[in-house]
Amino acid sequence: MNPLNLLFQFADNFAFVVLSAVGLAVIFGMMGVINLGHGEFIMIGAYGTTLASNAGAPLPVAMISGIVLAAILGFVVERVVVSGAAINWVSERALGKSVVEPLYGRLLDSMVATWAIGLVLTQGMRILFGNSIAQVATPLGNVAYGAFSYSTYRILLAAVAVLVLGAMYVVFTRTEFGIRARATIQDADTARSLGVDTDRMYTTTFVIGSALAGLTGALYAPTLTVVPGMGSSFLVEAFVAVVIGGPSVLLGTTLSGGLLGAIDAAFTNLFGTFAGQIAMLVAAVVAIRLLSGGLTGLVEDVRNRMEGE
Amino acid sequence: MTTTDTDSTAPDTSGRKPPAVAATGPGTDTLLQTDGLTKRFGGFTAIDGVDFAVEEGQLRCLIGPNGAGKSTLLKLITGRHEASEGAIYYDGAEITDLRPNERVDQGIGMKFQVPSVFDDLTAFENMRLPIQRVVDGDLEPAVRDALERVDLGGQAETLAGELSHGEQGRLEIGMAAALEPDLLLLDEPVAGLSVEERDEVAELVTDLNADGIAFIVIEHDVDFVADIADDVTVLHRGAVFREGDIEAIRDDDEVRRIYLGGE
Amino acid sequence: LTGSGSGENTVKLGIIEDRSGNFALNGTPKYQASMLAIEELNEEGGILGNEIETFAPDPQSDNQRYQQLTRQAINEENVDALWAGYSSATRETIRPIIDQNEQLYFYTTQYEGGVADSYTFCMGATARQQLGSVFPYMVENFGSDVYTIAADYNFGQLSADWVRVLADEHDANVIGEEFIPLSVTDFGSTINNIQDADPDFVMALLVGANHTSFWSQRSSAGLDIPMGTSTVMAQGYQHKRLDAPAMKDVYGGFNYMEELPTSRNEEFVSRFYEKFPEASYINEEAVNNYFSIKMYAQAAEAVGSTDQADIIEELEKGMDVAAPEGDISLQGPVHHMTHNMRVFHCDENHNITVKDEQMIPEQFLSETVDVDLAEEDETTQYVPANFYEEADTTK
Amino acid sequence: MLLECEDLSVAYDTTLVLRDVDLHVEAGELVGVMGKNGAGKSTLMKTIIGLLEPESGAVRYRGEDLAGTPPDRRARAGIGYIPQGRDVFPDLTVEENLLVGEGVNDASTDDLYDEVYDYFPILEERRTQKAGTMSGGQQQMLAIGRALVGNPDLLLLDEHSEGVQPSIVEEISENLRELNADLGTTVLFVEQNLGAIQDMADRCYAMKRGRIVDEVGADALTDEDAIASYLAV
Amino acid sequence: MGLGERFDRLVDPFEGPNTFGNTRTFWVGFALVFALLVGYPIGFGSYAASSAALYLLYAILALSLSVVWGYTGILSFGQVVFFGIAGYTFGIVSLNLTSAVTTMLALPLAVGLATLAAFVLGYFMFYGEVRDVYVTILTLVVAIVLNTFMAQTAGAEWSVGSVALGGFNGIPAIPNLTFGVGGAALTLDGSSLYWFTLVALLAVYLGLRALVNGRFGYAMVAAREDADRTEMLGYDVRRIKLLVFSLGGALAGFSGVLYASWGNYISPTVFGITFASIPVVWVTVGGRRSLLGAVVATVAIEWFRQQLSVTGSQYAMVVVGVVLLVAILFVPEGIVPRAREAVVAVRERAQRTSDSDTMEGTPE
Ligand SMILES: Nc1ncnc2c1ncn2[C@@H]1O[C@H](COP(=O)(O)OP(=O)(O)OP(=O)(O)O)[C@@H](O)[C@H]1O
Ligand SMILES: Nc1ncnc2c1ncn2[C@@H]1O[C@H](COP(=O)(O)OP(=O)(O)OP(=O)(O)O)[C@@H](O)[C@H]1O
Ligand SMILES: CC(C)C[C@H](N)C(=O)O
Ligand SMILES: [Mg+2]
Ligand SMILES: [Mg+2]
Repeated sequence: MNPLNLLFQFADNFAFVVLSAVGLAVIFGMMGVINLGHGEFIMIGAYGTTLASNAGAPLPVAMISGIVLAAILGFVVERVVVSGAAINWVSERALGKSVVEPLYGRLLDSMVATWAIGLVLTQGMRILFGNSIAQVATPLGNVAYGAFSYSTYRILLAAVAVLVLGAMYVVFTRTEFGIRARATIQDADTARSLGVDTDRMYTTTFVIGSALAGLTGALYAPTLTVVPGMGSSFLVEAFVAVVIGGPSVLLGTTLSGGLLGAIDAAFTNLFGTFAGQIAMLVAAVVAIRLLSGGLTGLVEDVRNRMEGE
Repeated sequence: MTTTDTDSTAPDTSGRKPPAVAATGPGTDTLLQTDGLTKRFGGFTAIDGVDFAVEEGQLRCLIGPNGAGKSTLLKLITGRHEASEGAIYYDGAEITDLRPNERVDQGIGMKFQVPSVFDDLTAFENMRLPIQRVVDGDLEPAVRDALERVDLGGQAETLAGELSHGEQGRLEIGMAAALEPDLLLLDEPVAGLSVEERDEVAELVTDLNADGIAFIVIEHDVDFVADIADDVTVLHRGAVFREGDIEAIRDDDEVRRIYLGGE
Repeated sequence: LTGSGSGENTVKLGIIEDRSGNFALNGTPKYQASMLAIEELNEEGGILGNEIETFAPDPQSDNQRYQQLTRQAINEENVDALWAGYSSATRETIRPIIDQNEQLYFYTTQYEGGVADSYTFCMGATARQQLGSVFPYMVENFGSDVYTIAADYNFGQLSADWVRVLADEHDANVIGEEFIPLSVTDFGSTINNIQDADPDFVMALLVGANHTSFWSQRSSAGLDIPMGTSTVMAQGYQHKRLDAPAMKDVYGGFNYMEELPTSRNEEFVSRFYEKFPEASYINEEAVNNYFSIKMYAQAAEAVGSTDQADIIEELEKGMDVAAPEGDISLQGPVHHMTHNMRVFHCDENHNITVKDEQMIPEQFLSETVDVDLAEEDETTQYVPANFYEEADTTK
Repeated sequence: MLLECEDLSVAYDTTLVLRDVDLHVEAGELVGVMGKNGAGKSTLMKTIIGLLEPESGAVRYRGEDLAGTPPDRRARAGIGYIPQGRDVFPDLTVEENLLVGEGVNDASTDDLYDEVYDYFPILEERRTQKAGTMSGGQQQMLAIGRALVGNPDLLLLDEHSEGVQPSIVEEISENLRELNADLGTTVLFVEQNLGAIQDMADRCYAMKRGRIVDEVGADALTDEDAIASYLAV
Repeated sequence: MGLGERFDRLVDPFEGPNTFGNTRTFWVGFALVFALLVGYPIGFGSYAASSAALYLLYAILALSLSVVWGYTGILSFGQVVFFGIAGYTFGIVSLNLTSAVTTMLALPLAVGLATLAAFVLGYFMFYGEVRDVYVTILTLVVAIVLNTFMAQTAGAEWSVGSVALGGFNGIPAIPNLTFGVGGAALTLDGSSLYWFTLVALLAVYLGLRALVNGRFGYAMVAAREDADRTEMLGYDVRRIKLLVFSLGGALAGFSGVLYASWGNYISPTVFGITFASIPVVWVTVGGRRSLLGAVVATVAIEWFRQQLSVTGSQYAMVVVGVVLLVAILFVPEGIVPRAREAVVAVRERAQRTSDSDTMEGTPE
């Protein structure tokens, strides 16, 4: 086993897990909504990017289009479905009362609703653009080292993953916006009576999460197959990472990206891809069982214990 | 491997010896005893080597400043928290490692600090839960009886979540009492109640105590404490600070300083 | 009793192909080509003078749905013959129902081979046929060290078995072999492993949308070893979807690609796009549907009825068909086709050229196992492991 | 007049809980509302902050009708609210909880962290502890501190002494009086604790079954029996 | 004792606040519908019966989730795990030993193994204090592991006895469920499988009604509402959850056996994420705290999806998605609870008018 290969694969896996999960992590961690349509949001980002690029936009611009598209979709989904605000706006005018309850705090209903959205998005894209679209080539070529060569672009993705995590960490734990957003999901009424515009918090957070999904799609559009069903290939990693990450989602996502990435890289190298996949899933099961507070809980325990000495 | 069991009358205490103060045989009447009980959260010690005892049928109040560790102590006794160190004995046997429900089976009941009835179930259904554990035959009359005892006969079909604060508190006490415990732990049973309701709870507690149920009651309402109890333990910074009867405690300058206030 | 089929004066064909879900990409051309064949037959007066009706639901790439639709096709719609399913898993899902009802069934996807079933006619080329055309070509042109990467499921594993069998027959060495679960989209380690092993060529037996990512990834990582395949381009038209040069120097062993430069095919292609101007590609499976529907019509005309048992008997005698790929023939006793197999090469601009061409019959059932469905009824699937040492993975 | 409720009626579903409530608070006043459980005190507070919409009647703040103004706008206009039952944000730290409170009163540029930490030193000591793991009384202090940091013009307190140790209840009363004197903060509070009412209120409303049944002036507040009758009957 | 009273006694164990339909009218309607369902194959033929048999056996799977999730609060994405394990076991056992007796044997064996699997997984989770969404994801991951694992078992080395696991392509030609031996054997197929499934569903439904309205059922509901609180009433919540989860495993397993024998086939798709989500959809749409809701929604949704797929329209999936969205948004408590509310409202209105009628009509 070549250590450089191992490092590259680790970085590659880490980026994939983290980027798959980060949008989901924001929406779940901040708002308690599990977006089962997360994969489809990623798909939208990838479609936006690919279509824009096919229309002649330079890749970076195309990527921004993908992100914006996903963000807009997020905005619509939040306003219409998750918060029901748009529907209620109409019904209040037509019937004089609101007819739908927001899905916030209704974890399972939100799962089914977003699952349905995913279904509609997948088939909707198929109807609009057919079973596949012309794909963008991976930019940036490769770097060679001895007998081995690596895609420069994929190495870059690992760096982007780290950057995104850093940025999100700052936004959600170090800024007033982030703290208000977290307060909103924990107790919306109290937050509102302390001057927090909870509606805007919800929408903004959801849009950020969606834009992140879009970013993931944009970034992977040149290296994965862009088809309507592509979202599902992100879902499992995303879920597992978010859940074993534990309550502090961004730190958790980083840690689980690291853990799962390392396990996948090691087992894949030693025993093959199948072993890598299974090892990753088994590690997830074990982590869930052993760490009631997820990986972040573990970190906190250790920190507490050290302080206790 | 051979073990020399020096105290053959003591039930199994998983190798740990009951403390000398815990008289356990028949003829003595210590119901609950903690021995060097300690609870740490990270670097913070919330309960610090507490030795604390309750006699059978005793009504003991636990007071002390906010954050003294009162609720934590109760949670250790019920098993909601795991002790960091020390042991808890109940009725002569060690219960330190038992699960909460096993402790309930041994006869310890609890009312939490925040009312926690089952909001989406009716008062009747709430009460049915403890009753069905102790009554074999027809449940209906037993449940109605138990509701009557806490003056909720008329609210049987009301969702518990729609009961007033005070009613929820009574229901919760009633549910704990329905399990026929020997020891009932109440965490701030009258917080937020009006004077009238406070008196109702006081009466309920004294009645149950008269039936032989021992109590540990946490309360900041010192008048209420004075109404129901003679024995008071003051907890401060996780340790027992004073123990004695209510009048003595009220007059204690140190207690006034750290807790009661008022000149 | 034999599958009753529809009433006296109608012919009804069941066409159950995916137009949504996972396999929509592959299933849609199959559906379209079937409709083209039926339209053409109807224009020529139908079968036995009757207009052909269809039962053509969308199974949505869902095997449970296939089971129900198959039952409906047989029991409710009384179809006279059935075309259904892209994946082998789908075929296996519905085969019990087919056999129970003694329903005439055409499976048209290229597949791992080995199905010996009295009611099933496998119209696609088998793995042995596909690999049998491209593998010897690769050995001859690039060298004898081969590295196999294959999808980690039935088709991939059996194809890898066949690669070993063929390597043995052609004095080549399999110096590395890697199986990749269908859910994997990341090929970083695989690419490194190939570079580490440094083979003369790679046999890439990857399947499905996720695995398609391999091609962009290998090209961006700069892995430029020639690749043989039996699974890409002719099914999922990757050379059309991916940006060049992702498919550079990929050699595929197929009976058909849309680019086949024969006049018969060019004419067929233009007819197809005339009917479906929006269509994406005509894949291998699509032409298999097309010619087998024509072949069914031929058999019905020959028998003079749509009685399924009679038609099966007729087909088991063998039959020649003029297919878009060329003139090919049905090997009656084994219910498989002798195909006109070619090696297609994709260059760096994603242009397709034909490098080699030969007729390859189904050999595994007919020669190795020695099946004769005209003589003896069977409903099984044979695997090479029981017949070839090289394919026996238990050792 | 800072706050005025006029003919306020409020219902949950269809049952009226507040009926024709009239109440007013002048700037700089300390006004109590008392009444037994279920009288509608919390409902009144929620209606003032805007968590409930009245069926009829109006809430006026600085003379402006608040109908249709959502709670967050009311808070930013200077109303600080401490809900009953110490609704702290359990998974935010103490410090983060306080930070959310800064959203109260846009007009004020100072944050009262110093004052809050001064009144409740435990909050400074436990700045990084998750609020949900604080003791009951500590959470109550946090809830009060959180409404204070933004320097509200009008403070709504719903049974803020619940679960707080007696000496601190006294201190809170003193602190609020001090605050009222120094910064002119107006306070409307709900209490059942006799001592707290006497310590804090300039005057007091008595509520019964959703109606204001009496207004007790400064002199009458010293009459324990009179007050107790509102709390007990 | 009057007839009515005797009837009330009979249905008493099945009634209580944890289910709807505690009135005589309900039971009469219920019996009527059941009778119609019994007659269904006679009216519509064996294809219709076999299609319906699938919906009914799915309904048992839905009930298994309803009791685990709706009543005990454990959202399991893993019901398909037990469904699949039992299906596979049934296939393997019955194919290895193909006489009628052994098919009979394969049923309890398969259900037993599924129950055991649920027990082991449940023990691992509940005694390891795994909670809430973690249970959901853990069960989902187990399903995905099985899916990935089973997909690669195509090789000859993956055989149990004479039966190859068949990898991604699955195990074909699984025999029908058969009771009895030799000539006296009753093979369940078409209509007979339908009737068997219908009766089984009835038994499961009534059994669960009795369960949830009994003492244990109250404890389940309490554990769902608040686990800590329930422990403080002396209940061992871990044990309650484990027992319910195992029961859920058994029912899902039973459904899996019926499924394998219905299609004579089982494959790893049953462990796939798509199939795993579907029971959650059934139960959510039907009303997760309603057993009847689970059954009705399952049959309705599956029937509807099938009809849509027959049309071959490319909008089918879009329609399914939109219908689900509408259901979640506008009928969040589920269609059956909502329908019941409507019935109650209508009846009350009728009552009110008839009350006034009687008052006017019979002046006393
Ligand atoms: N999970 C925890 N993590 C960290 N600290 C904790 C935790 N639980 C309790 N504490 C701390 O332990 C101390 C004791 O808390 P406890 O709830 O027992 O106090 P109390 O005596 O009941 O106070 P009160 O009268 O205010 O209810 C407090 O300082 C509290 O902040
Ligand atoms: N969410 C609700 N839904 C229905 N009824 C409610 C709700 N909240 C309160 N009520 C009812 O409204 C009435 C007034 O309640 P409110 O909470 O305002 O009383 P309160 O005076 O604050 O009592 P307490 O001293 O117990 O806090 C009570 O009868 C109560 O049962
Ligand atoms: C090559 C494959 C896409 C098709 C093959 N019949 C299968 O196993 O699914
Ligand atoms: Mg406490
Ligand atoms: Mg109140």
